[in-house]
Amino acid sequence: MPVSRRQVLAGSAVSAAALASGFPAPAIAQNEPIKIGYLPALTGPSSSTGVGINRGTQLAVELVNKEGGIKGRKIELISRDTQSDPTKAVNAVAELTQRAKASMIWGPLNSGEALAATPLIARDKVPMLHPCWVDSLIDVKKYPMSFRIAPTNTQVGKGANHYVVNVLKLKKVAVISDTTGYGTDSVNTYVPMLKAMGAEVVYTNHIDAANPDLKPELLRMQSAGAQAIMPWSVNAGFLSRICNTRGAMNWDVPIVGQTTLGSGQTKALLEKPEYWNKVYSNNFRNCCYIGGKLPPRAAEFVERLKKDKVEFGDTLLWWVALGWDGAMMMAETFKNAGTKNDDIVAYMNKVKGWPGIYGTVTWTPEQHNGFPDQEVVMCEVNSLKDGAFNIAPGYSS
Amino acid sequence: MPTSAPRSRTREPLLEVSGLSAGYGKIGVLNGIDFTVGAGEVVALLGPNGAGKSTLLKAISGLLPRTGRITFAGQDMSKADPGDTVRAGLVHVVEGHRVFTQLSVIDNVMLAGYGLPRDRRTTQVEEALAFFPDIAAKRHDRAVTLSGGQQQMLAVAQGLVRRPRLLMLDEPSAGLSPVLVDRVLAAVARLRAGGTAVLLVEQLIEKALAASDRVYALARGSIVLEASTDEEDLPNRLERAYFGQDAHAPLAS
Amino acid sequence: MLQSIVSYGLAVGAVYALIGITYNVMFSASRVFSFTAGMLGMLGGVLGALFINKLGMNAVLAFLLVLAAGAVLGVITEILTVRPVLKSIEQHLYVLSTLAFALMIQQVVAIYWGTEAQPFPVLVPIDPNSALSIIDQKIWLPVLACIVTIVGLELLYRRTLIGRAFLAIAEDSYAARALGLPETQLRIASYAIAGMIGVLAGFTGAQMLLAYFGNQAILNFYGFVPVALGGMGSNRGAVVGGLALGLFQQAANFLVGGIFASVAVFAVFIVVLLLRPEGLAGAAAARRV
Amino acid sequence: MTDATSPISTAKAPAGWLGRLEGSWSWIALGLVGLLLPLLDDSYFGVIAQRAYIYWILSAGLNLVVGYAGQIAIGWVAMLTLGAYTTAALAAGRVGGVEWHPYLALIAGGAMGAVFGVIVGLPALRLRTFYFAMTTLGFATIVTQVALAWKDVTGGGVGTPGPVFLWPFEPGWGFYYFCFLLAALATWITANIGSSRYGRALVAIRDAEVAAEASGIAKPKLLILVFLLAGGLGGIAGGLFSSLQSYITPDAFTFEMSVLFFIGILIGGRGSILGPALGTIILTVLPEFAAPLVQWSTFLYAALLLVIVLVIPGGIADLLDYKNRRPLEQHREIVPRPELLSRVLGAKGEPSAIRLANIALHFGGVRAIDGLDLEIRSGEVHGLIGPNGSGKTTTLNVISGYYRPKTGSLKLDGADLPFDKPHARAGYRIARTFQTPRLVGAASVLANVMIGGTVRGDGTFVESMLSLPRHHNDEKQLKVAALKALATVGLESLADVRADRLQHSELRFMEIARALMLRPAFMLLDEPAAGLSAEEIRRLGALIKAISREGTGVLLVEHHADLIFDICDRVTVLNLGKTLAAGTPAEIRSHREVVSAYLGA
Repeated sequence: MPVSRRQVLAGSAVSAAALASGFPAPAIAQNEPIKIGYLPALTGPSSSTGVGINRGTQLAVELVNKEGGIKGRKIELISRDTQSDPTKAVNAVAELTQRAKASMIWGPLNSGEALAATPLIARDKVPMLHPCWVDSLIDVKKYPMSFRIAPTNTQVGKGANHYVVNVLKLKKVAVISDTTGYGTDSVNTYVPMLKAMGAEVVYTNHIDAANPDLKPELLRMQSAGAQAIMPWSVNAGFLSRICNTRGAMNWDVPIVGQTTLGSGQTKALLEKPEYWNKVYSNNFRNCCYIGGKLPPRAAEFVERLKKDKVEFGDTLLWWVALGWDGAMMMAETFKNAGTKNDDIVAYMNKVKGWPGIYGTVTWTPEQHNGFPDQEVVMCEVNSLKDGAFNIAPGYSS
Repeated sequence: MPTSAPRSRTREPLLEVSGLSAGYGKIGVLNGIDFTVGAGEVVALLGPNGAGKSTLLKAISGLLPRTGRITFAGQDMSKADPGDTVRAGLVHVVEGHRVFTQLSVIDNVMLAGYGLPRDRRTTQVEEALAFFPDIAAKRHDRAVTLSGGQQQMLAVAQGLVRRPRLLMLDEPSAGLSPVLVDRVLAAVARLRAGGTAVLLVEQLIEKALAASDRVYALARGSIVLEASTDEEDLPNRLERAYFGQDAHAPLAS
Repeated sequence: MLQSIVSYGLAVGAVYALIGITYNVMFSASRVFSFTAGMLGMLGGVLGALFINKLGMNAVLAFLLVLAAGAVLGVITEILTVRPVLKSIEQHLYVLSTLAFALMIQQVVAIYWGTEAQPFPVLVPIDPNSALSIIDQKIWLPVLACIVTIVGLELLYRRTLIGRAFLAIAEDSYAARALGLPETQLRIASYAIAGMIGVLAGFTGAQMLLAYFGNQAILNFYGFVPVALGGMGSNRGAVVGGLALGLFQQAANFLVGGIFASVAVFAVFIVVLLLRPEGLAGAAAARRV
Repeated sequence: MTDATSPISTAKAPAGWLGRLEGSWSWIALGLVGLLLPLLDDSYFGVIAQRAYIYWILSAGLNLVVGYAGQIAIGWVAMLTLGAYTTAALAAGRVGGVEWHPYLALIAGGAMGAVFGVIVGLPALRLRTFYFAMTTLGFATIVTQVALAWKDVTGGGVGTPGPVFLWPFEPGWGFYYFCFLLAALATWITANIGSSRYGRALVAIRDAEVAAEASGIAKPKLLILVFLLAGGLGGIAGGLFSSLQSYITPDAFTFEMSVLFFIGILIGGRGSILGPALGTIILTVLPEFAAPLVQWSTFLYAALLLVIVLVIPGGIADLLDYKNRRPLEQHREIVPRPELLSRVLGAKGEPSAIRLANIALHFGGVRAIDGLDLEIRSGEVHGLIGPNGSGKTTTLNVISGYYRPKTGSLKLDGADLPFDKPHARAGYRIARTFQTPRLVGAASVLANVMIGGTVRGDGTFVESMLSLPRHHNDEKQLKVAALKALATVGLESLADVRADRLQHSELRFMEIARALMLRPAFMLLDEPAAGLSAEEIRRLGALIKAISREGTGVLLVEHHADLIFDICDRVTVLNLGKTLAAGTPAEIRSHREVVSAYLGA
């Protein structure tokens, strides 16, 4: 079999690289898949977000591979279900970074697991991209290879606070949460922010989410003179009970808070549909109907989803979009920077205004939080259509 | 002491037990018991404490697992559970007047007729209570309010509801005053008169013998004596049976 | 506010009391405390929501099916986890076997039903303007279920022969067996009844507690507190204890709020157990030697 | 202690009863794998192994609580939580603003676990199993809730970073060896306890609580020590866990994890160290290699638990126990050798006597004893007979301290014997046997007998834990004494056999051997002849008589009249809780009322 000069050259280049790295790599190395270690929580408590994100991620990887992969190399998503359990995440990190030699880690998708996984991934020097909101997960000194493709909790709270104080112009606010980490931390962070904006926080509490009767809580808020309730929780049962109790009390006060307020779970638990009126949850400008229409990128994405017959009516557009964005961001990074960790970080440090469907991402060497403040908005929760919501009243379009 | 030769019996055997062994877990108590009770016969089962008398009754009624052969009224009862034996008319009144103290007297007796058709149950319950006017008068009181003797009568009344063909009474006199003992044993006599066979385990030997036709003595898990109650020299033979074959001294002066 | 404490306290308390009765009915028949009590409560909600919301049955049919399922689970509990260990010398094996069975069922629910709380339908269609709707049905349903259960059990125990047979076995199973009572069948029947009471608690309480797999652990613990308070085997004690617990919990929720309510309940539980292990109304321990 | 001519010293000294479990080869193999694993340089294996070591450190302690003492502590994960938060919070300077050195913080975590181990364990001293299980479960919930609420210290739900240990146990293989060493230490300590008199006492509390008390084992004190140790190990495991996790949040400490520890122990087998260690390793490692089944893991653990409870209650340890599956000789004879008694009982003491005066006791409305006088003198066999329910066993239970009589006095040589403290009787050298033999079925005959001598040891719990000289001395002496006692009753050839394989009559003699371990001044025998053959009763009688002739006072409750009249020096006849007659056997045999009560003549 005749061998062309070009093939010989290519082959020798590979062996040189292999020698340099001290590893006798087989000649087919260039066709080996690029491995992404993927840490979704697909089962266990708080897995519905993971299921939504997973759909977008799987779709994007499929598409990239169908179109020929990255320079001929397929992307292989090595998925380890963390089951919403941090110990599973720690084991999985060791497996993905050391064993599978993943080029990048996507996830964990839940903060609880991300808190445990991030220092370990950083120790193993593997670049990491995740969508968790906990602020402390991004720290360019401690975790120089870790990037966030979503807003921080501070940004999320800032968005809600901004809406209450500056858009609705309400000054007396009740801030409550459930007893989970997310909830307690949110309250403790947002209350000072509200005060700094000139609002008066008339009531705060951490409430056991299993408590069947929230009327005492709401009565206390009412008597404290609250003009808006800001509940921070990812527990649909808890949030729906707040809406139900407010409705039963005939208390006409807006509820402004976290995205779960607008979830189908919360809706299903409402006693009356109208109890969802005047409830505003966090959302993201790029995935909201503004004047009845989605922004162009999201509209195009929805068309694609419909064409590919991807179900998303039972989940949320922004979850699927986020999953898609994460995978696409990594694909683009591999395309431009290859799979060496330093190259990847160097490339990502310079991403500027990357037009994701979910958000417009910008990173710098000093700032690995990539989501812009102004894209965190509030939406009307009772306006859900095709997985997306109307932007809340009062925003300028 | 060898048991006396089997006597010719005038009555057909109602209960026949052969090679019966039983115990509690590892503790073997009975080793190969053979004996019979004839229809309408009152048989006393005597023996020192720990000889296995209660164990024998439990093994017959199915309260304890056992090996060996038990035939009752022609039916094989070797594998029967207490429900089976009770339905066949072989009823065991356990020791210690264990009635249900939280239930009324009438409910206690009714329970003994569990599974009988309602009208039969009512009739037979009244029959049984008729044996003991004392407790029939207290039929709506809770059993906890009864005295020990009354509780024992209630337990016997429970045993009568099924119109048993053989009633096994385990120490009906235990803890009772002499007057009450006589009342209970009088019931045995009435049963005999009515044709019901009784297997009577008793500590009060004299009274037991007076009430019985025949006697078996049990020691260390074996039958050591069988005799008719009208035999002479019975006390001495019993004593030797109780204290082993090589009794040291004459018992009574 | 007081009205809120009382109404929700009674409603939650009724659910706890029913779970306590579930423990007791199984205990009376077998001297076994079964971890399946909370599981039954959880399944009452989950199965109800499954039948009505997912399979579109009407509420009455769904209710009957849930009761049947409870009875079947009770029977399975008896056959699979209780009977094999009853005769064992090792007294505590039932703790493990019932725990294992309850965990297995819970995990099946977690996988097929999901780990999120799901809504439970409104059961009784009531015109919101009618007098009946003054009190929410999620309040009065469990209370009604508790009343029906306690009255039903009382009638069963006091008016029927089979009920007296249950009492007899609870008091002295040996004597009951000697009388020829079918102990095994009666025990199975007790477990079936306990199964129905357990799912009844879950079914009627689910508009409040939702169809949620995590209710198992909550009901296991909070349903056992009334048993510890009221004395084991005592249904009246369980009702009093359950209602007291519900009211205490709601009052604590209201007055101190947050997690301290559950810490307080736990503290009371421990203190009562240490000071009066036989329950506030129970009898002293039996002879040991 | 032993002289060359002694027939005992020629008996092959059996391995400790734990010998059946402590397959040293298995431990060596496990240790080698652990030591050499870093050569693979696969940090995934490393993490899994560290997790297994950490879980085992907790489980090793929990094993003493669950596997040995038989306490159903389902919620022991709380100790892991406490240790983890204490270590992490102190190391991070969340308490008092001082950042503790990680190693000091780890020690503090262990101390915290130990303290709360005892606090959670306290209810076990009083409560029935299910109640205790519920309590530990409730405590686990509360700890998690406090961790959520106490944000300043625990970081609340957001959590707090775990400590990073410094040289020589820095993250990576350094930390790996740290976990390995501590796991080895935990194994060694708990194995030492397990094979000591304390371990045997725990198992006795589990399987034969009254016999343990009669042997002088104080349950509260012993359990507190064990809870202290198990809590401490749990706390240390927690501190290591927080470092392995790098960051801890309350959701890391799930009930599933608690169930995992618990099931690991039961899979392994109770009363074993190796079995639970293997069980813990399997349950830690298995989910990693059965990824598709991961979401079913809790289901599978639970199913496994059910199978173990129903089918193989002995766990892995029993499956590995080949030795005890060898058939025993079918027709065995018990030939006691009373001539050895003097060596077992030691020198005769001063004559002494137990006196009961006017003792009365009621159960509910029933008079169990009604004004009883009785005297048991050293060197005599005192028979106690009477019909069922006449109060014989009750009398025995009053003497051994289980019941407090309503009136009357109980004196030993003129001094009051305390009531309600059955375990204190061993100190007075009052030993007893039971109507139904109380034994630890899974332990060897030798171990069962050694339980009887628990109070004779000098070494403390800590000395046993660390296998110090006094512990070895105790063990050696106890073993020699137990072998002597077994030779005396004629069971030395069965010393190594699991006690539950013995015949009933052999168990009766084993109980006597156990009682002899106290070198009793008084011995209370409750129907020792029940279930024995005539020949065995004769040998038993000779043995009892010989015991009394060595100076021990014997109280013999018995139904076998021939035995009573054969060997008793004096006899008391009870009826309805009262003395019907008392005197020499000859007097009793001719006593009118006795004859009538017994024979109706």
